[in-house]
Amino acid sequence: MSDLESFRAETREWLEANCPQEMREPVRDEEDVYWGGRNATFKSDAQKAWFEACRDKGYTVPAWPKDYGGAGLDPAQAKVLRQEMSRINARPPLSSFGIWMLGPALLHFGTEEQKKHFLGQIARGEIRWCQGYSEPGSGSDLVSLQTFGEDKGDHWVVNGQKVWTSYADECDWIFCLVRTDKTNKYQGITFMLFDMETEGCSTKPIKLISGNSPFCETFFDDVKVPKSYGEGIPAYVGEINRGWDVAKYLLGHEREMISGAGGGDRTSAIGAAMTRHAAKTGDELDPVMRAELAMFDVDALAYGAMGEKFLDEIKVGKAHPAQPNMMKYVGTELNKRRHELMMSAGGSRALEWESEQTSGGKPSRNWLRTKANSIEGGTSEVMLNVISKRILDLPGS
Amino acid sequence: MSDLESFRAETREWLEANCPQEMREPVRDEEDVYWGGRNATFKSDAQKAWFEACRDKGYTVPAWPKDYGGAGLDPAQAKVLRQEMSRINARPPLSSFGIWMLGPALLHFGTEEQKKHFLGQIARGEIRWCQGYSEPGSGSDLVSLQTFGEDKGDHWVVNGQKVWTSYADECDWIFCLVRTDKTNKYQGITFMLFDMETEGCSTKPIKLISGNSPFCETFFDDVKVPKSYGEGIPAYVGEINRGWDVAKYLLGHEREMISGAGGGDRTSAIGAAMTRHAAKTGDELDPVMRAELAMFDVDALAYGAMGEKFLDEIKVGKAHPAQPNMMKYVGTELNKRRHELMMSAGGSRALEWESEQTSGGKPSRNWLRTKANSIEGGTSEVMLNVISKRILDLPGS
Amino acid sequence: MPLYHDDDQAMLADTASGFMAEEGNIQKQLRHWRDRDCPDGFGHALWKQMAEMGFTGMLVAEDDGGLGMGHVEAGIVLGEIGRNLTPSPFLTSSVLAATALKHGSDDLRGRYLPGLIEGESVFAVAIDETAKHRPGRIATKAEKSGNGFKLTGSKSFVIQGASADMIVVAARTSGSDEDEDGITLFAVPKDAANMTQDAVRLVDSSVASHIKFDGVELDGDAVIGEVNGGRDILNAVLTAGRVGAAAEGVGVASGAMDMTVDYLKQRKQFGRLIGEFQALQHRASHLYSEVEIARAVVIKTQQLLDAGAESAELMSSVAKAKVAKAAGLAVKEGVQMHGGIGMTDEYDIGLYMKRDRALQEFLGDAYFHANRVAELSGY
Amino acid sequence: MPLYHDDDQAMLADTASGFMAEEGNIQKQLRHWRDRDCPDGFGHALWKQMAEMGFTGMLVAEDDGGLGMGHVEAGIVLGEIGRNLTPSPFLTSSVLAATALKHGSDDLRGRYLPGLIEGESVFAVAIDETAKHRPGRIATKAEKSGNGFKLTGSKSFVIQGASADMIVVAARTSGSDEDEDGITLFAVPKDAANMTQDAVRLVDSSVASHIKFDGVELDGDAVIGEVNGGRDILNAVLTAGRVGAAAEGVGVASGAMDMTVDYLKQRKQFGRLIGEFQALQHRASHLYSEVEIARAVVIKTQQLLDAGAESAELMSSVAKAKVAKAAGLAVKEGVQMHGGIGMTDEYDIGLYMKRDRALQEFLGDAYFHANRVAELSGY
Repeated sequence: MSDLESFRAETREWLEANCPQEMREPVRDEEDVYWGGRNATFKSDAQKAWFEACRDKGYTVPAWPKDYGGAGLDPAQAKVLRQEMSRINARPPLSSFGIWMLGPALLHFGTEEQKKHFLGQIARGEIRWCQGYSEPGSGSDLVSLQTFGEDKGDHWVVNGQKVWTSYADECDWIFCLVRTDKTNKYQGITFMLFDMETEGCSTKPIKLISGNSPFCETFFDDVKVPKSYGEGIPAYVGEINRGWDVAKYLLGHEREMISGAGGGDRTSAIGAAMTRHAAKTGDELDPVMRAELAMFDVDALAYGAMGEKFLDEIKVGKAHPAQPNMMKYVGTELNKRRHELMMSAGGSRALEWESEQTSGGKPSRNWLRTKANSIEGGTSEVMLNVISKRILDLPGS
Repeated sequence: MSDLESFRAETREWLEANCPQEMREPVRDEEDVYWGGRNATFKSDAQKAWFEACRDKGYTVPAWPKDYGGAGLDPAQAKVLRQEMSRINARPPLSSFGIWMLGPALLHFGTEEQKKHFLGQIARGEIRWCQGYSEPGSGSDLVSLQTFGEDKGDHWVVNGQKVWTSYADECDWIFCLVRTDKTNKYQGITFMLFDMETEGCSTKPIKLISGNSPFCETFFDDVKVPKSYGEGIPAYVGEINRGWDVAKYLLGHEREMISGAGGGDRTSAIGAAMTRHAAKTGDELDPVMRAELAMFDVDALAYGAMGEKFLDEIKVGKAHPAQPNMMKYVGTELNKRRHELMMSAGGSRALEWESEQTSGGKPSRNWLRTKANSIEGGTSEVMLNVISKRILDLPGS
Repeated sequence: MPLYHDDDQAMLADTASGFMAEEGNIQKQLRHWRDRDCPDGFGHALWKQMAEMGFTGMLVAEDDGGLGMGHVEAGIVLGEIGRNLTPSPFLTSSVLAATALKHGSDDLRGRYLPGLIEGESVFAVAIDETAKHRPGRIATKAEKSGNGFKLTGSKSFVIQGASADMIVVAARTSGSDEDEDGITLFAVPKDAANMTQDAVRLVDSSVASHIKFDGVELDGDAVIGEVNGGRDILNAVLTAGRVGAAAEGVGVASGAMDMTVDYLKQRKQFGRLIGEFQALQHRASHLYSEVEIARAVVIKTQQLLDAGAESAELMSSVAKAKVAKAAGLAVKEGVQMHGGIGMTDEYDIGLYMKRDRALQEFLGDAYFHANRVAELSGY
Repeated sequence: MPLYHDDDQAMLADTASGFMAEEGNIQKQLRHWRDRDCPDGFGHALWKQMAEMGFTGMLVAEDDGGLGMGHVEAGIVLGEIGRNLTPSPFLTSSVLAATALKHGSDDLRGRYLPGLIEGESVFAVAIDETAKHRPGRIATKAEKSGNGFKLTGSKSFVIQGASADMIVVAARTSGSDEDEDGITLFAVPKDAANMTQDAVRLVDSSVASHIKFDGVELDGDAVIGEVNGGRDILNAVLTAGRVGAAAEGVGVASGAMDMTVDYLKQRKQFGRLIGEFQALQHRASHLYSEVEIARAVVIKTQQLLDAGAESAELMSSVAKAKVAKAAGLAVKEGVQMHGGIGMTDEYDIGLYMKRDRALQEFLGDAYFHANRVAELSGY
């Protein structure tokens, strides 16, 4: 038995022993997601048990080094773990912008002490992070941000406003782009880390068209951010005034994540399921809709192949560095189309906004939610610009 | 009986007496079109008889004044004539860029003597005109044209090259945009009229992807163009150096013509015909193609209504002046889609390029021909620019 | 008839546009009732005002106290309703139910039309029995019972059913579920015994009912038209309703488009107005073209319908399908071009998207109608 | 297996790309033969050269003298054929017919494969009988006759039929026209009596035949596989052919796209390179995405096919349909973005459009395959 095969066997055994049956069901809604943080509560004993087992094993962040709270798995092992978890439909033990966003930035740009300090907290689900990027005036044009940190020697005084901060009202700390030099557009931004309980921080949830409020407006009113949290632990990632490098790195990483990992649902065909579902409720989809579903399935299955190819290529450095932009563009547009079709196939039943049979309007709320796919993390228009410039090498306009 | 009703009765009678049975069949190809001109020959006695009857009655250009070779019909009468001709499928007696393009320019900008002289020749089919607009370097950007006419007092010496001159190799005269002032981009162009037999004029047919050569490259090598053809008959339309006004007027007119008059074929649904045609040859169109045909028919029938509305509104000045650009954009894109679907529905049989059963590859050659629809007379891209600027009033980029 | 409004119609358009912008606007109506979780989903006061404007009885014959106008006129009001996302019983009561009642007895007309004309009554129409529009299949049964009928079965997606004083119900009086014949329409009063409604709020904040008929006893005079002769009336109701929904859809599309084009002229990114970006310009121009065409096919169909032309049937499906495509594009481009704020409840563009979705589904979506275009064209 | 070429495949790709660009380019092959009105539509010398490169027998088993390679490798050659619009018998002979012959007797393989491997022979495959691809319906009959069979019926759209030394014919040996079973494949030699071909040039300058079988007598050993057992072989031939055509289609799409993107960087209008116009940039970027996805689904399907996976069947239809859409977009955008000169015979972009059209139709277009995706998915 190869090392990898025995690792698979061990993993299977460990999952069998540690992943409660309840945690082997697809995530249905927010309730089923554990985000960690100071004020976190578990929705069930099973959720708690599963989280703690993973935390202790380093499986909240399996590929991070053991020193930083991970399990130190190599890529092949990490893949095996993913496969085995997906085989039993195991839920992620911990969801977190710390894992997805700040972690990779720290792993790439952080000091050793920073990594030990912050990554450990993230891995153990102790601190829940939110991201302070967008501002009301700077959507796609992120670098035009205005939130300003005035240098006061050993600290900054930050003033300004962020928008689209995910769950800011429930988060503990923020990683935040702050202008620290007004004379230099790109090299005048610092990637700061600070506690949301600092005086002067406030948040206001934004109600979305889906009826949910996963985002906030976040206000900074003379917020005092120290420059260091101790020996070797600066309060910023990378260098002062070079936060744009970190942000760019993370945007690339985010698009890669959205495009690649998305997987599952995002690449699946829907025609058969929609037809069966309609039949169950006495409906029959007309031939023109069937044709649209078939055309969609062609695109979805083909995109699934593209997703695989992209992941294979990225692993060995064969993917064009701007390819994540293409994946993000196509994947999000496809997902919007998927939900349009699901709404159509669902008919009037899918229109229900609060009824029990739709679990409180899931089809329509999910459908509305997808409309943000092609806006957040870089709009489709920005993705197409990037493809033009960086892949097709078309002249600047 | 109202005047119009009695006009209709007369017209019906006249058509019955004068339109030969052979001329009541749809135009199948170039052979069935009579273009007139010095070297014109009739393809049949019926073609000759029909042309001559119309010429004598002023029905080659029914709405032009009698003094200029027309029948002086008012708009209501002209509509009745069109309806009655269309009722019996009567072919146009004379096709001509003189009628479609130069005529309207002269009617709007010409001197009385010019009109009498040139319009009469056009109405009687004596002179066949071609249009010298585009140049190799100036496609959509027409005003950048380089063909230059050097002022020599009573004449110009013209040098340069035109492209996309329709049937230039078969035409007698050309109406041609020539730069006469290099210092003024827009007000340095003259709309000249001259004989293609003038020394220094030569043409070279352009072979198209359809295999046909309806266009030429046209070369001017020290072509001497007099400034006048007699008392009150200048060799240009409008004023010297103000030819761009004439060209713009004509472009608008052309788009209107393409968009509005196109009618018939351009607005028709195709699903039923394609399905019947396939059945006749033992084929059956699959459900997904049927769905595409249905979606197309929706667009085509809706566009048909738009065409009617557009014509109704333009008659009373209610249409936005830039609306022809919209009609041209949608109409040509729709026509390309129509032929794509016709090729698909025709299957491998439609691919035949020279066979008898396809009358020498009609389906595929017609399909290829439609690809020029959205390029000639202003590309779709230019149309969309115009809509943005002139209708939506979006800011210039 | 030329495909634009004549002087009277243009005047009506001015009036309707002013009235709806003033009284029927999003703030005053849609948001107002939605944020109060109003069980009707619309305001009765506005309905009364619409009656005062003469809108409610537009399609009712003059002999019955109405204005005897046509679908072009009703479409003018519906266009403004669409543009302002005005929640009101106009489409279901003044178009669908009014069309059904045209075929009703003197008694029925006398019983229901005055309330409509006065803006006192609200009517609903119950046709579909599953989640997709499929009027070819009517399983709800009306069996002879004494001098009248007994209604058994269920209906879904009955817009404003719970607010309605009377519901027009299509039921089967003979034959089997998918038969063309054997349909009868009934005017069912709201307080009918053994009728239960399960009212649900929809994505656009309108309220629809799932209705159960558990042996609802009806008098013989509840029959609209002839027993077993309801299919033709139903078809007339459907055609009128589809053309009306298409007219409202054009209003929704125009409203969303205009709001978006305005935004393109205000919002700056990368130091430029986003309306300067050619890619957005071209998409906006394409959208404009589609909306104009949708507008054209709607007025064409309204005229055909008013003229009693046979082709109105085919063209009503062309119109419904074309509007669905154009309006769908308008709201999608609208939200995307608004960017993040387009996703917020605070901005109106998302409300257009929600209304469009419900309207698309009402009386058949683009797929249903494209399929019907093919069927009616013989393929 | 990762979804990119391994080292051997990458080397093959380099070789094939260099060879086709040098020897198979448009000037040397497509235009050359077309402008001479060549009755084959391709050059035999190139076919010989392809044999010397080892291409012709790529899919033939090593035991039969071939290279025993898979569809990923054949797809590499097809991609370059597509990019250069190279007319050649590769797809029909080395992919379709070779797949059929895999199932042939020792005798048949010995008779035909050496000629293929040497580039001496050309094969064709005759399946369709009407203008649309419909392999479910085989009406051409092969009746028992002595020790052999007598073939009666007709086939259409037989690419290179008139140039072929042997034609693989799908005929019915039992059952009725639309039966799944009862199909037998025959290797029909070119000089078979009572077989007449009507060769027609197609839009892409290739030549296809309408073939009539008017009682063509065949020996029993002309049967490929088992009598009445041809459906499985036919399905294998179709799947291989569709995946091959998809691979060629990606080449056509890439060639057209690259040519167009280059043009965007050269052509000036309104004082700017047209590639600076954002509307064109976005369309080019969208096209790029579609072509990349088409490329991905093709290599995925090739690998599945080479691995004998059951899902190769479904994915072959996904691939054929997706490539049809992507390549169709590539040639349409290509001609439009080239403007007027794109319409001229002098420029190559129009040739891509013509080839794409013929390739779309070959073995089923996007509609056929989308429909098949639905059927195979159970809806």
